[in-house]
Amino acid sequence: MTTFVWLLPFFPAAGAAINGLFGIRWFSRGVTAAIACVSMLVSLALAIAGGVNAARAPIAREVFLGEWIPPIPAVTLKGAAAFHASWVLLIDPLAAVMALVVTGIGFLIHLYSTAYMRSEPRGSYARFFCYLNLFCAFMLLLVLGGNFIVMFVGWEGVGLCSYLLIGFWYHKGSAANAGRKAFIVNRIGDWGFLVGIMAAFFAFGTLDFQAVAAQAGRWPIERAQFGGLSIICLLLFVGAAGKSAQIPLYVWLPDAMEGPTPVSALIHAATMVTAGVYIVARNAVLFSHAPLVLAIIAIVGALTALMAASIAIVQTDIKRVLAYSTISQLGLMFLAAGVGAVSAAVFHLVTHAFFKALLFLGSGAVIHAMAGEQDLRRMGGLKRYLPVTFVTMVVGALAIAGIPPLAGFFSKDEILLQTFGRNRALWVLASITSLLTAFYMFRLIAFTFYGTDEPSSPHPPHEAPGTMTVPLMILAIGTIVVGFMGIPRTLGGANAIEHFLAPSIAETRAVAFLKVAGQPDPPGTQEMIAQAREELERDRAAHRAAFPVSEATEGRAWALMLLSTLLGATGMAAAWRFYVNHPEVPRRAAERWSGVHALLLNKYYVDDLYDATIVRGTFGAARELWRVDLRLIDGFVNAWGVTTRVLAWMSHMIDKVGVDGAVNAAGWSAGEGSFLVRRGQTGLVQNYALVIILGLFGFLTVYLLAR
Amino acid sequence: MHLYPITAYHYLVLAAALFALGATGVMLRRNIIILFMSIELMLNAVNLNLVAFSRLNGHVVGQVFALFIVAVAAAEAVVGLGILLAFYRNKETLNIDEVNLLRG
Amino acid sequence: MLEAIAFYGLAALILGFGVMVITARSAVHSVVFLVLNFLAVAVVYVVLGAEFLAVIQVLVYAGGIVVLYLFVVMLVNQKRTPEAHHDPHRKTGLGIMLASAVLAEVTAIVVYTASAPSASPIPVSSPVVGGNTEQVGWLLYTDYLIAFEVASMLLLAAMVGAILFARRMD
Amino acid sequence: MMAHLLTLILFTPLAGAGLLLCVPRAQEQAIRWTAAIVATLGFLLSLPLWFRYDFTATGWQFAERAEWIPSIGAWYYLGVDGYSALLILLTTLIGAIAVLCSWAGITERVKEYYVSLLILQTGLLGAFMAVDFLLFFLFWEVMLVPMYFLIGIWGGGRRLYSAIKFFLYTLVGSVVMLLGILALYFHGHSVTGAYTFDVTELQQLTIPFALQKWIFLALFFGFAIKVPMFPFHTWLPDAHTDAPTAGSVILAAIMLKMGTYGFVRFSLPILPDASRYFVPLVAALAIVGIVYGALVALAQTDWKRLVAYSSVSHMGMVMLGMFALTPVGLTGGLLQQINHGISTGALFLIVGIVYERRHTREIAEYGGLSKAMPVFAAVFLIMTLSSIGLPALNGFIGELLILQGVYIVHPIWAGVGAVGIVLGAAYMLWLFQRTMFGTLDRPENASMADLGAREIVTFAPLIALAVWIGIYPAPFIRRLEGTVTRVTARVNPAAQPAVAGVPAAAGPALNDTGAGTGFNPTLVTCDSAPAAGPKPSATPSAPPDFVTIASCADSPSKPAPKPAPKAPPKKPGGR
Amino acid sequence: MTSMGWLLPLVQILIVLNAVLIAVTYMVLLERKVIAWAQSRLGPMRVGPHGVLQPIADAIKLLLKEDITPARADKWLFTIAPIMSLVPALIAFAVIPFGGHARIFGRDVPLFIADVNVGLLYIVSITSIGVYGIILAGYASNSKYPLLASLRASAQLISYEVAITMMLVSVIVTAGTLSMVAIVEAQLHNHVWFVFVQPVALVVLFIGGLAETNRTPFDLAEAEQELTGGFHTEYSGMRFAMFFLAEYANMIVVSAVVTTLFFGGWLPPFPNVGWLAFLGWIPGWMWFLVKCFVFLYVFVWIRATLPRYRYDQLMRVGWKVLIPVALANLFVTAILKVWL
Repeated sequence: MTTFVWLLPFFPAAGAAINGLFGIRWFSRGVTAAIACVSMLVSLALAIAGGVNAARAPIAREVFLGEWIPPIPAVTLKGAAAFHASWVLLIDPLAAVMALVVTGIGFLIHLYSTAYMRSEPRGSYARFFCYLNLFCAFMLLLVLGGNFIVMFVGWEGVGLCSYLLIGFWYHKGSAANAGRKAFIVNRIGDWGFLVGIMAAFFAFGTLDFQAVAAQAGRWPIERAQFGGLSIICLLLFVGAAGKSAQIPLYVWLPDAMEGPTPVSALIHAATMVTAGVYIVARNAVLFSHAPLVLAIIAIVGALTALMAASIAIVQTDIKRVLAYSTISQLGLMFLAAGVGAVSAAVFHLVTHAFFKALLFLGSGAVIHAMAGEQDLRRMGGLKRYLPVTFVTMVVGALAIAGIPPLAGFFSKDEILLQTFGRNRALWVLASITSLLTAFYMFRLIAFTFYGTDEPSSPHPPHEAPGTMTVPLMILAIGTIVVGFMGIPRTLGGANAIEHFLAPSIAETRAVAFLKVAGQPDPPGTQEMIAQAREELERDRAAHRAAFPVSEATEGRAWALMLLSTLLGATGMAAAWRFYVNHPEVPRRAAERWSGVHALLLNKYYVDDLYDATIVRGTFGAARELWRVDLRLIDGFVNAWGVTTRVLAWMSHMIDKVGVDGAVNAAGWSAGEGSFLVRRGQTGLVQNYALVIILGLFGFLTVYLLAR
Repeated sequence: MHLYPITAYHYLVLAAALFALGATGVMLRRNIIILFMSIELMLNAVNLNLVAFSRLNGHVVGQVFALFIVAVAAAEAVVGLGILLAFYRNKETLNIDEVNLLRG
Repeated sequence: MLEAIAFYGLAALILGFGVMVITARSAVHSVVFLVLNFLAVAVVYVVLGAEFLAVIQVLVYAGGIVVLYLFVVMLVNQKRTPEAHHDPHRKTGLGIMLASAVLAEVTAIVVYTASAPSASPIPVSSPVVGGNTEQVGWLLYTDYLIAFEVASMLLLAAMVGAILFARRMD
Repeated sequence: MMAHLLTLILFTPLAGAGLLLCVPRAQEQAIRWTAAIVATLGFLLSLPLWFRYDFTATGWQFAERAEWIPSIGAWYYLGVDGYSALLILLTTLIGAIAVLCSWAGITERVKEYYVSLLILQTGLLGAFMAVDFLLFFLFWEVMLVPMYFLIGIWGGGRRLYSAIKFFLYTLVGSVVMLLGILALYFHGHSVTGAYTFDVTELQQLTIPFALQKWIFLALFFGFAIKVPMFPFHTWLPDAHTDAPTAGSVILAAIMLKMGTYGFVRFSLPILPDASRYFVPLVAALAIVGIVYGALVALAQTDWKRLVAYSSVSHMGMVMLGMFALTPVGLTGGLLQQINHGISTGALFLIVGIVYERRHTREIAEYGGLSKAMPVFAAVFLIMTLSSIGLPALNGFIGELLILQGVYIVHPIWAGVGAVGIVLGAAYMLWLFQRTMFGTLDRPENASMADLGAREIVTFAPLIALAVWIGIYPAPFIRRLEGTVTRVTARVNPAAQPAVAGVPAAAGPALNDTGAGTGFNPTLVTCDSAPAAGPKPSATPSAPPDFVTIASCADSPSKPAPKPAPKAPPKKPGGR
Repeated sequence: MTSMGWLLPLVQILIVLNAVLIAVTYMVLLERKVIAWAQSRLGPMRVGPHGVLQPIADAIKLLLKEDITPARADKWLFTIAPIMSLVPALIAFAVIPFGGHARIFGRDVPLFIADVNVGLLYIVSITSIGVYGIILAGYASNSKYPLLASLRASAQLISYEVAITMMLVSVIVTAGTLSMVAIVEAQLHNHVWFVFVQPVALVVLFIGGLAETNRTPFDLAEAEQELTGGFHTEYSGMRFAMFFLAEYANMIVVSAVVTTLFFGGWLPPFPNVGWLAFLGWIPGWMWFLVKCFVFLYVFVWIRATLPRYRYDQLMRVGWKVLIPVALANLFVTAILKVWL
């Protein structure tokens, strides 16, 4: 399978190319949709094969596709090195998991979109699927990239697709603005990322993930000082924060909801925004050597989670609620990564992809049913009309609220458990977050599906067609079962995902081999796999021996589990009470704490703050500088010009009066004097000739006489 | 120097005579065209001289000079006759004595 | 002997035609004599071993320049005889005298030079060496290349100038 | 034929201009076709520079040498290395495109226009080919005149002001430059006793540091104006804005490269000590230029002026990379010049297309164009992305190499320089949004025609190149290798470990005819990994043919290139 | 050189002169016959069988006619004009190689009068003298139509001479010599007639030749409808016959020159091809005459076929087509000559 790993991004890319080049003009909607979905389906099949393969053989394989930047000599910290980059893909358990998420959820969302976007004009329809396929291709490149540069291609590529898809309805000013905002905020993050890449090259002399991990593993862990590794990690985290919408770069994600709902589901919930988490996981070894940065990450993650959750409580736009929820959940993932539970972060990434995609698609079905209405306050009582949507969305909401045995419970509980082990304060923040999460999620459910008001749409709402509900149902089932791969040992599970991911994350397991695409595995692969598996087993046994399941840890785990379930239930109950039973309570609460309410409603005024400082500052500086350019620099140039012209005028006057006067005087005197000699001019040519001959005669005479 | 055998000097004398003839023509005639032709005669005399000297020195450079003179003569004739035509168009005369605008 | 006859015969022709050129009453007659004069000079060139120059003399002078004269003569359709007006300031007699004097002086110089003991008379009757075209061409395109190019520029300028002059200024 | 290839390339446009003079003025279509055929022919003639380029040669290739002014030691000496070969190819390509893009836009004095264009072409080509400094200067000055006419006659807006400004600005620079050249020349005479303008010989001179400084400043003045570097840039927006489309394209794509070319060809190798000495100054100006240009671009309301200021920013980036004086940065700087030629050239073409249809450059006049002109919008998008350095397009490769090269020298510079990328995205995307997105509310915009076949033909090669360089830049970088090696060896030998053989040994020797013709299964996980190929491994722990990261990282036995003696190890981000 | 060295050229001159004059007279017959056949007529049939004696009758008629000189004519010029026309036409034959060398009476006899090393230029220059005859004839007649005709004719001659000369230079460059004999030999050494090397030159030269000889379609100087017969309107008798002779002699010169320069002169076709060697059995001068005849026929053929040009068209063709083409051809030839 690894031989053909390059086909994974290739198929969506080919689908995008076909739809982009021909579909926009010529294909019908059916053909477009078929091309897009089939390409994703093939990719999904390949990803499943890859996942199975990765499970069987726990080693990383790098696949060489081709030369890119040829080696250029450079002096780095390591001494002489060569800057170069090849098109290399890396397939290991982590990549396999990510590829599965991307292709699986991607395929379902493609399927969903075929119906959701049906009302678009034909050209736009093809354009949409072109972008969507392109996104999947770039996302796969991101997760499969074998070095920083290839990954950066995917990184920027998904940013581009996100830009294009947010601004899909480009004639809407707000959509275009949101797209640009997303891209530029991401670019700010990319600045850090790019500089981080450079720093990594300077430090390690290579940009290959495996090689970087191997090298970083031998650096001392920078516990006390903020050294080179810390700087690299911090810069990389700036990039991750941009892409994954963490403080302070989260502002673009809520605005990104201007895009079509499937886009929000795929890009802004399930896949792209998790790229930041992926980066931290991918470079787990590197980050583990910079504990200070990890601490920063954890704090930022926890704060982001709490802040976003609190904002979500008061939002009235259904998609914005989900957007803030996404930010909050991403914060939880970073919290996990920050406390060192990388596999828990990835686990939550996977489960979150399922239930958040489910929730977004469900909200899409609601919006579809409401003919484009997104305001929660205008909804209500949809339970009757949209039974499938209702059931699936409730499943999603239960999952995110952390109710067992749904997926969200296991992953979130793992995070809370790990955080508790490290830092109680962060644990408190995370717990409050999960309480709030359950609350706002069921507030949303209540607003949408319950309530007495009849929905205020012109025609009665209707359930979405099968192509939309089937993905919903599949995702709901996924939401129920996907958590089972991470059942903790406390509950008698095996925590399969942690073991699966171990080779990618653990420091000592960085074993890879390289091959060229299209060629079979080199001889000896089997032995290598066997060896790797053996080592892994040994390691696992050692881990078990080192951390036995003791009574104390058992008890703590049980208690925490119980607590988090309780928190989720509390939140649900509160939401039920406030918004179903006593709808007037929130209004009164809002009046009572109007300051807080306004603060939350206006998203802590962060957007306004950015606008007032950074955006206005930049534009103001731009205008001022332009004035400087026009007035000062150009003015200097023009002043030179004027000076020269003045000098020229002065010379002109001198010339005219002085020099010209002298010349004229000379001319005048010559003219007057010529009266004396003009007599000689008879005007007869022959007389002149005569003089010539006379001269000749004289000359000859002299010549003769002189002999 | 004798009448026989013929040496290059004889040709020089011949050229001188031709030159003098041309000069005489320039002095004598008032028709501008004939004046021009007289000048051509003089140029020819020069050419004859050059060729004779070329002969005298046993080198071909003289002929090259003569070629240049031919070219110059062609240019002179063309421009001169052009001017002449333009002049004739204005003044209706070819008499050199009537061309005296430069009289002081 | 043959050469002497040729020389004196040609000299007579050249000078005779020359005299006719400057004395002919009609300009057309002048032109005809001029052509004949040139042809005779061309023959002299052949005798002097400059056959390329001779051909050029015929081609350019006789066949080109003089045709131009003839054209001009025929184009200026004269309503009155050109030599009617006579400017009192002109000094024809003096001119002729001076020309004759110059001739005499030059002849004297030549004769003296030829008679000087240092003079080495080269008999013209020496056999004509065939083919000086190549030598002339070689010199023209090597040592005198610049002069050659300048001459060609001169011709071009003359051509343009003549067209400008001869064009009717409307 | 090959022996005189450069002369042939050089004078084809001039001969074409001569030919055009023979075409009657009224036959405008014939004039256009003649110019197009000549320009295309020029491009085809220059193709051997690509295909017959000799990677192993160390000296000038395709060299021609003939006496010019022997009395002062000036030669008609032409020759190329990889760098100038690429620039020449770019010039001929852009030349052909410039002819094509003027097809409908130029309707008066068509003949003079194309004649100017072709003469300009010869001037540009000559400057890139000249090995003799005086010959370079000659062509440098030759370019000015046709460009002056192009702006002054066929331009728009305050065209006379702009043309004169352009002319005087550059002329002042070149006068000072001439002083520098002469100082070099006479110094060369005083040292070697021979008068020469030959660059190869000048590069071998040892010049006292004090003199180097002065000569460097003189040359810097001339070249920096042309680049243009902050604060000598103000001619650029005016000239660009008021020039006709083809003029802007040539100005941006090629003429600006003349300045950077001068630095690489003359300043750096001839004056290595002064170059090193002035690195902080140049880098500071370059960085200011990057940020300043980007910010001012953000404030523009005129489409073309915006692109012009973006040029200031991008050229600042190029200068920064070159003056990192590291192989990586220099490679990036050189490659980025090509990239800038492609993307900014295309952006000016794009402005030209809308200007041709609507006769205004005010951004506010447009909006929602992507509905009326979808193909145009797609092309614009691709070129915007290329300009802002999206990976897998050409701009990224150049910027990455530049910044990496700078980072090695000075991390802070790289960090500040990278801000230009963020701002670049800001102004370009904002421009794209303001023109292409939004509602199509003006009727005159709604009726604008999409790209025609001729216009697509003008863009196709640029897009192809952008993608090619983005995905497989190796052929380009390999061509630049010789130049980079030579220049760094002269100006900053410390930055170049293992001058010989690194590229050849470490990288798979790929055929430059394109990807897919067979990669060599040599795999590189970390620097200087052992070459592939079945090779029995001595260590029992590692199976044959496998490269474990650990062994690669340790690699005590590998023939590691020795670290350069004068490169002190630095902490990342240490300053 | 024996004591009889001067005799051989004299004999050659006599033979060539007489042959040319006879050829000219029969040329007239050929022309009348061919044109008649072209127009489905019989042509002269009375004098002799099929009119073969017609030329003799014409000659006698012209010789016996009264020679009138108009009263207001410039008598002297009127007399020398025909001479100045005929003489150049005849002396041009001096350098035309009718064949290589033949063995006659045991002696090696060249079949040409003189092998001048500037032969081609000689022909050009001599031809350029011929124009005087025409101009002077027109002027001397002191009559407006002949004057106009002569101006036309001379302008035409001068114009086309330029193109012709430049084309000749192309051939000279190709052959590397000015001698007519050497040019033929160069074609032998080059294995190919120059018509395959310089086809453009041939076309231009032939067109120019038509104009130089005042033949259709360039016979404007003799346009009967406009000029009542041309520059020789006032001429009659022997003097008229001389103009006639000159014109047809010029045609033969042009044919001979074209044959010599482009069709290998006296050489058989493909002289160096082994299996065509049997063509060498036919003597060289026969080949030369046959080729000449072909061109003379083409002259007549063209006259029978083409209408006359307008005067401005004529000039335009000369200056704007032929001269540029000739220049370009010369340019290309020179480049190829240097580079190949």
